[in-house]
Amino acid sequence: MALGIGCSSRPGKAGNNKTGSWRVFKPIFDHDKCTKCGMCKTICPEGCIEESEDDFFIPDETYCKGCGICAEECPSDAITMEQEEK
Amino acid sequence: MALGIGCSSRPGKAGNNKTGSWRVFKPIFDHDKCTKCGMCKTICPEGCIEESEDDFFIPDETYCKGCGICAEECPSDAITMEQEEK
Amino acid sequence: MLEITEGSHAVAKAVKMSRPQVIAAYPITPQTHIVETLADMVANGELDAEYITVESEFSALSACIGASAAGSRTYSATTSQGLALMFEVCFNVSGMRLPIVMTIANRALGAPLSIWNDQQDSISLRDCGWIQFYAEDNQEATDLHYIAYKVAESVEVLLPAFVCFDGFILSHTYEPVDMLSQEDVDRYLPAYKPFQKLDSDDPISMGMYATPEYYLEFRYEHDQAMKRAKDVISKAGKEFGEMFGRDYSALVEGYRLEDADTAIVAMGSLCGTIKDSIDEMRLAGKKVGLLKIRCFRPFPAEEIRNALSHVKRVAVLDKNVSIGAKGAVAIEVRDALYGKTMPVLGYILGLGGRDVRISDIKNIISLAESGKGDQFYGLRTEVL
Amino acid sequence: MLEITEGSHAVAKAVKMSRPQVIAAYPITPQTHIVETLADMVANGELDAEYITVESEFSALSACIGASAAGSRTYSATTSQGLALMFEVCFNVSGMRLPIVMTIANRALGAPLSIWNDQQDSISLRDCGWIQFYAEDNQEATDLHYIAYKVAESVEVLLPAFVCFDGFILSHTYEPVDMLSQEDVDRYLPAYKPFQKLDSDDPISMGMYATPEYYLEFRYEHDQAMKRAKDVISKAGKEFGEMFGRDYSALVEGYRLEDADTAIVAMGSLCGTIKDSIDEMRLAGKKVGLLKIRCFRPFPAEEIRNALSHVKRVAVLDKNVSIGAKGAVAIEVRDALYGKTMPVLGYILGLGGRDVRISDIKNIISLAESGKGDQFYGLRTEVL
Amino acid sequence: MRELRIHGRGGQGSVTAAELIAVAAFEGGVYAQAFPAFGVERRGAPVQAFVRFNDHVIRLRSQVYEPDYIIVQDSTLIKDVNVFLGVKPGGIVIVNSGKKIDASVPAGVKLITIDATSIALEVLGLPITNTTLMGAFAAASGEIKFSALENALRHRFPGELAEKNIRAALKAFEIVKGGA
Amino acid sequence: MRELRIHGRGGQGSVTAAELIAVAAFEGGVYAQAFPAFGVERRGAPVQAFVRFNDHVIRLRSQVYEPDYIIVQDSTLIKDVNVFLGVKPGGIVIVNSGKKIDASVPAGVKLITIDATSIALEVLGLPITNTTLMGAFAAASGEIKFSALENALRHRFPGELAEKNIRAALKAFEIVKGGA
Amino acid sequence: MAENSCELFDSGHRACGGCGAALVSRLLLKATGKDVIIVSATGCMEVFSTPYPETAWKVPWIHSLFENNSAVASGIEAALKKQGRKEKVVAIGGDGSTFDIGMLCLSGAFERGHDFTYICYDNEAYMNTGIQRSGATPYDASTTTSPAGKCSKGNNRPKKDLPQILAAHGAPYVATASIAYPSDVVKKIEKALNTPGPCYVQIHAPCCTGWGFEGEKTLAIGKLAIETGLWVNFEMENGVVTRVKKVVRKPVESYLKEQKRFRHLFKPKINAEEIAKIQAIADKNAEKYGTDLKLKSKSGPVVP
Amino acid sequence: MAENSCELFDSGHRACGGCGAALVSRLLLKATGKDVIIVSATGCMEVFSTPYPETAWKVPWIHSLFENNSAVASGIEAALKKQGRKEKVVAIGGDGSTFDIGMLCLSGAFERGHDFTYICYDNEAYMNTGIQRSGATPYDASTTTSPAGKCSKGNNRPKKDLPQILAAHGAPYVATASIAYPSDVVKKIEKALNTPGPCYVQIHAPCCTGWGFEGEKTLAIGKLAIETGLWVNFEMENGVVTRVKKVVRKPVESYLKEQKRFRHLFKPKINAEEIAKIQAIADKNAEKYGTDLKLKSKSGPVVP
Ligand SMILES: Cc1ncc(C[n+]2csc(CCOP(=O)(O)OP(=O)(O)O)c2C)c(N)n1
Ligand SMILES: Cc1ncc(C[n+]2csc(CCOP(=O)(O)OP(=O)(O)O)c2C)c(N)n1
Ligand code: SF4
Ligand code: SF4
Ligand code: SF4
Ligand code: SF4
Ligand code: SF4
Ligand code: SF4
Ligand SMILES: [Mg+2]
Ligand SMILES: [Mg+2]
Repeated sequence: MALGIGCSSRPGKAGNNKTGSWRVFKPIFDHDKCTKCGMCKTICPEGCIEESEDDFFIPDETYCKGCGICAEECPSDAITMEQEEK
Repeated sequence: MALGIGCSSRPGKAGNNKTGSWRVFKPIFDHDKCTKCGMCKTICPEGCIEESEDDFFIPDETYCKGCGICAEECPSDAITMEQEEK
Repeated sequence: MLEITEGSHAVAKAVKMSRPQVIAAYPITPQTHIVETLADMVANGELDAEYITVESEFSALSACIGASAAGSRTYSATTSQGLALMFEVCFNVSGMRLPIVMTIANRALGAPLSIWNDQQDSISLRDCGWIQFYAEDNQEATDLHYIAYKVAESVEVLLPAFVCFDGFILSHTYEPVDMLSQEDVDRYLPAYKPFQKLDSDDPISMGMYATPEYYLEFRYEHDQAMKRAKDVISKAGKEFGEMFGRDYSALVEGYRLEDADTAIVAMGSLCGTIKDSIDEMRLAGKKVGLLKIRCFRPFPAEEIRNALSHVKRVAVLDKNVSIGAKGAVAIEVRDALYGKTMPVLGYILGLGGRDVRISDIKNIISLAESGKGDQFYGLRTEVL
Repeated sequence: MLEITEGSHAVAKAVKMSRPQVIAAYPITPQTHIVETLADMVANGELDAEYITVESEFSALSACIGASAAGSRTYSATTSQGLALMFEVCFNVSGMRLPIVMTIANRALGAPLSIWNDQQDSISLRDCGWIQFYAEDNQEATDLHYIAYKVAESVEVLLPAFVCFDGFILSHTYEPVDMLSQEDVDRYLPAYKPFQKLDSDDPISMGMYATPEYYLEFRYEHDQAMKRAKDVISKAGKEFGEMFGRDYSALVEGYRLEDADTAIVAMGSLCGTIKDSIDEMRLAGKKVGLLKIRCFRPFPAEEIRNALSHVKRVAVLDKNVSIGAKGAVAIEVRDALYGKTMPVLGYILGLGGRDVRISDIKNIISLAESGKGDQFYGLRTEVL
Repeated sequence: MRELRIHGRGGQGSVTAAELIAVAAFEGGVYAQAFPAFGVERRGAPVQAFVRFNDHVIRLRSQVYEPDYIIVQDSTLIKDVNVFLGVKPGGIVIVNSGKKIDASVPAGVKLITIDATSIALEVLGLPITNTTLMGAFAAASGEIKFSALENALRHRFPGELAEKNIRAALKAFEIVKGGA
Repeated sequence: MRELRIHGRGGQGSVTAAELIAVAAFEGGVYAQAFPAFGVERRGAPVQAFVRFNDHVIRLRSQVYEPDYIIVQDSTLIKDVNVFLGVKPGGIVIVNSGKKIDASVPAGVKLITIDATSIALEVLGLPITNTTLMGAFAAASGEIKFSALENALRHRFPGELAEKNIRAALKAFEIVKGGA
Repeated sequence: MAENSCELFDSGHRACGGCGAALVSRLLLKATGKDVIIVSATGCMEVFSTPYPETAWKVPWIHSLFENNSAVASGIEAALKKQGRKEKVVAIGGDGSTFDIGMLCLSGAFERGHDFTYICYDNEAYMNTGIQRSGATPYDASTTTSPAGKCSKGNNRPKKDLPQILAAHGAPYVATASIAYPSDVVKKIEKALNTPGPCYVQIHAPCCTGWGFEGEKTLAIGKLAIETGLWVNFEMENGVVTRVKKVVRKPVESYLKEQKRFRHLFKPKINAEEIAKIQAIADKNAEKYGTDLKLKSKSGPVVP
Repeated sequence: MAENSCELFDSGHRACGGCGAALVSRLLLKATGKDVIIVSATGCMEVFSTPYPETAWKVPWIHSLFENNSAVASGIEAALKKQGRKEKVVAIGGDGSTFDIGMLCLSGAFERGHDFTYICYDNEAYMNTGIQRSGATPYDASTTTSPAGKCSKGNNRPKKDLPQILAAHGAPYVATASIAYPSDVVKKIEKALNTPGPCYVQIHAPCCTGWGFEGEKTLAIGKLAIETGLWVNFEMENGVVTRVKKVVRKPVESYLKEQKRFRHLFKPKINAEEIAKIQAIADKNAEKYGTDLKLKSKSGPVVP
């Protein structure tokens, strides 16, 4: 691998850093309560909440740091944080 | 003479530079017209107009650059600029 | 008193005991712990100084100029980008002959940005007319601050001084340090008496400009002051030794050098690792020694020449590089040894925090023995 | 076409013909005439470039970073305090591998402030990873700009370059200069094709930071690029010679050096005066020659060693001083000559505009012959 | 010279643990050196810290590559970081975990697991395990005396906070001592 | 090599005079070099400028210490500046003055006085004497042809301004030629 | 690996969990879309998003130094103009880089009138280096260089009024926003991008690590700042305030007590005098910007 | 030699004859008296007054660089405070050092609230280096870096509003003055010195050399600037304009046509369009500050 001249790089490698390993708590999404408002996706600092095929929102565990913002901000209280057993 | 540490100096040497030699025109003060208002002294950029014993104002030829401000600003038109013959 | 403490805290304490009256500094990793500790001391009334939280390093050192010119003992600390930003001001301080002391927690210079240790920052300011000390460990880092003030403020010198210690490697390391008491410090370093100052009772103009009639002479005087500093450092270091048992009279220090075939030359914390390596190599029968440069400015050319005259080869380790040339220490050591014939080889290593291990030192000695040098050492060729 | 013109104007014309797309500069004596001329060209539609009147040199070079990274050929000019203020940015530009060309109208560095010539400014940035050219006269100053762009932008190099010429002494002097035509320049220096650039169609991140895993390798690559620049400079200089009759393939140039006993080493406009002095001394039977260093970074150590191997003594003239050490050129020349035995003596002279005359050069040769050197030359002892 | 490596996450106090262990060792007359793996890591990211113990002055400044002791503050790290890397034969690894560890320790290395989180929660009311693990380390390694640890904690933390931490450490100390 | 030194005041165009003389000399096939005494002088302060003339390339970069020619733009300078300093034996000094100069020129040096101010006032309507004195210099020294001076002035100044300056220079040229 | 094409700011970055600044990055790129060039100053955002070679930015991005993002942006803007390119130019920096060390380049770029948008993510201290005071640090906040202590109540200067300062530079559009209101952030950035000339958007970005609260509260804290009047969301066009977020104000305590940086105002005992001073700051803000929502009842501003 | 003890600024300095900045030096020291420390930035004033060893300053004076007088002053102020000394601290710089390159240190010092007075002598360009554009250069003025030419009408940016910018920094006293009214200059400096905190006085100092007029007209030109409304003399206390010099306004031509820097607006032919723009600037000033003297007659402002 050659170095990127001047310490430059193309996008695409940030994902190598799997920040999911930082997580202590894990957001659990309750699709029964979810109104699909999309707030969680908007405000997740990791940008790791995706819309699934059925319009529900799910966190990408590879990157979710378990910060709990989504749970705190979900207007429908559809998300709860649980201590994770890895 | 030792150098002033760090290129410092006590006051008193600016006068070594006799800026009167720069002068081409020379201010001539007409004491008959002068009202002794002091404006000329206030505004001379050289600070070279002195009050004489009889309260009149006279330029110090050693430093007067002949800029003509005093003549221009004298409220009594008591100063005229004359080309100097050195 | 011997106490175990973080390097930065030890330095901050030494600074506090030096009784600076004005501190102006700007945070930058890995200098932060020093200035945070000082801020805390001020906030808690343990240190009676004006602490200016400036908006940049440029202002930090500029504020120090003002404070020092107004007659106060003055302190700052920085590193890397911060020191680089001070470059113009640094030349100014020294040319104005203001005895400011500044700690440098050595760190690499960008681009690329790196917060990790090497000595590019202070080395690249080697022309700027400041005294430069490099500490091997936190004991030295601490003690050198007292010495720095004493030398800087001496009327024969009147020059500012860097006390450099390796960022993180020393600044963030807990280890035992023998701290002086305030009384000891006061005995060694009396209250500051400025040589001249801004004072309306005796006005002077400072920092005037010099026409071609005077400029060369001012630079000469500056250089002479730096040369006089050599003796003053020796005396101050000796006095320190006499008072407190640790002698810093030498600008360079040998370790197992007397009978060495191969001498390593290095500065800063690397010297510790090298000493351990030397002990190991000595056990294996290799006659290796170290010449540590503690004071890089004034440059102890003669001392280096004397100390190395007998060795068969010299390996100079540089935690810096003058791009397109070599490591700065190697260049100057070769200059100092000009006329000698033993090979003097340079190795650029440890840049941007690349760790240097005992095995690395041994490898370098092997390289030197086989005549290979003047190169970067420790490259991960797989990423090139 | 040979025309008589001011050095600054000649340089400005050369810059114009190099077709920079963005110019950002901040006025400082004695660089002003260059940037004023360029501003005038833009104001009159003779030069189709964006001219940014920045608020400081820090921003000048920072704006150049932006412009160069966005894919434009970019130019700046400065000197002294201005260059000093750019110090941090200079390391940044080179580490980011942006091929910016900057003219340095060499001037002394304060304190004390001086607007007059020496070479402290660019010399004190010798570590910063820029190519450094020094011009002897305005012909060279002009030509070197084309070469600088060509070398800087070459994919083997991708490094910024200083073109240094002595402030006032060259910048403010009228003399005949052979100016190329725009067609000639276009043939020699084609339109700029950036190696990489900020572009939303092909996004990259530039100026990332390097952890200890990568930093050393980036610095190594930077240094290697500088070393590769040697060949590229030679080639570009040769090509220039082939096209226009003035060959710049050599990084160092001898004058009556072949049979010299005493060699003078110098850079910049001093070389002219030295050549006249040599002619006079030769007439008087003294075998004196000159080695002029045109390119100081990359440092042509081998070339210097080869050129000087036969002389009996070397006198290095430095218009700079690394306070507490020596002149920078002397140090590096001695490093280059390490292992040789002839005396290499340094003379620091001409600082802050102190005039250097033929008689001074002759005096220095006498000093060198009597083995006296490593000193300031030309002090007015009466003011010390 | 003996060397210790502590694995944890940003915010878990691994650096503090290293420092306090060094302080305690120093009180016991040992020359100690503690330092973090210098980095830009933020809260939650894996971090490391190191301690060296020696009978005389420590001059070595390289990082620790072959530790005699390893403390793992958080068993979830094991999945992502090779926490056992380089451990010396005969070394001791202390892992905070309430369960059996399935990762395999190198041969000849002693593995101690202790549920520091539970202890901390119980005694401190917070899942902050660094001081608890210090107690375990004191017991397992013998490098530091518990009384020295107590002093170090009292010196660092104010009043009741220090006492709580001491209690947590002591609990771990006794468990490990008992188990050993 | 011949050398010229011009004395004047900031604002009187001494540097321009030096440049234009060099330009004219260059047109005549001479290698010329012109440069100011670099300084921080402001309007009114005494200033100097220099020109060198040579048959081949000029490499020398020092200031001029022993001029062959001296031009003094303003006789009032004589009192304050040693304008004759270093003048070569056989040299020529041109002083702008309507009167006899009482300062004593070194032996063997030719002194030419010319009332350039009056000429300038008459022809240009301004007391700006630099171009007038160039004419005098051309006549006295023979270093530059008048036609070359004309070209230089036309190149530097726009239209009528150039012509006026040429007329002033010519007047001085003729006076000096006549007087010589 | 999450190859999410609409998301221009990649996961895997190294911000603390719950980082407000990380959310700014995401919202910024949502507002700009791909036709933008970002210039980032040194600081948390740069550090958490671009360790070589793992950049989180999928748009052209450049970092040069801590102090010069506005100047770099100036150069980019000039180059784009010369090349006839149409990308928008955005400079982004933390409050330290913006309020303090970057002021030279910032003031210069605004004076020259370059067409670019400057975003300050304001976490009210130098976070990347360990929570030191900046010109944006609020009154009385304890930081590592303005620590509360025996002789100190924390930072002793009011927050620098940079929006006003830049408006006085003649900036056509100046706005403040908060990550607590994400769509407002996006809207204001879009407006700045579409206003010719130098525009400024200052975004309140609470920092759990530096302010001392749990990461999940990041937006909640941001809301409290606005609800107490200690942060005002407003827009200024050509120097005139044109839009303000109105609130029913809460007492400042409700904001202060949630954060460790203000703990010394409550422990060991409540420092009513200092809290009153902070309340006065909020009151002045409310008055200056007219943030108080008049309730239907005629009870006036709901400040207890 | 003129040993004039009341005169604290010595004759023999090297300013051009008729220099407005030289008059500022004299008026400054008249206002300060001897118990002051002056910090001077690089620029004409520093250069004409302090070639070694001939200083014109009879009070303590220091110069360090072009960009840092505010920071040096900060350090002096801190040292004096620590030493219990009472001298006033004055930083002085030209418009280039103040508006442009000194902005970092200036903004920082004002943000920190040091007790000092900053004086800007505003000659509206970098004069010391040969008349280059600064942020204070007025619209359309031709300078060597904003030359009028085929594609240029001179400087294309309006004058930076530094008084307003520093007022937005919370400066308790901000004033503008002109050497055309010397006693007003002295009064305002005195007021600044006696107001605790960072104060700012910006003094219009016409430069015959740089603007292109005869030295004797220096004060006259200064008056015209005020009479045309292109310069407004005012005071601001805590951000509020408290005093304005009112005038019966003249058209801007009367000011412009006296100066070479505006010659291109009149020659080869009158550029009415540009002059109208400049008139609009004056009109805006007049409106903003309310400078227009209402004459007894009901004819309204006397703008033709
Ligand atoms: C010249 C210089 N000085 C200091 C630093 C160290 N430094 C890097 S980031 C930073 C603080 C950044 O603060 P801010 O801009 O508020 O961003 P944040 O980290 O809070 O996101 C500092 C002081 C530097 N990189 N360069
Ligand atoms: C860092 C730096 N850049 C540039 C200069 C060159 N310089 C010296 S004075 C000056 C202009 C000063 O302008 P101003 O502050 O307006 O003062 P004036 O000369 O107009 O009185 C400049 C550009 C310098 N000394 N230092
Ligand atoms: S915020 Fe809550 S309700 Fe809205 S989409 Fe997310 S989980 Fe569903
Ligand atoms: S816990 Fe935090 S990181 Fe994880 S999905 Fe929710 S907001 Fe995103
Ligand atoms: S200004 Fe005129 S009237 Fe007033 S004192 Fe001077 S000369 Fe006399
Ligand atoms: S002419 Fe000028 S310098 Fe002379 S006295 Fe009058 S105002 Fe002063
Ligand atoms: S310290 Fe604050 S701003 Fe920095 S990454 Fe962590 S939460 Fe974000
Ligand atoms: S150029 Fe202008 S400001 Fe400078 S000394 Fe001359 S008149 Fe004064
Ligand atoms: Mg911040
Ligand atoms: Mg100015």
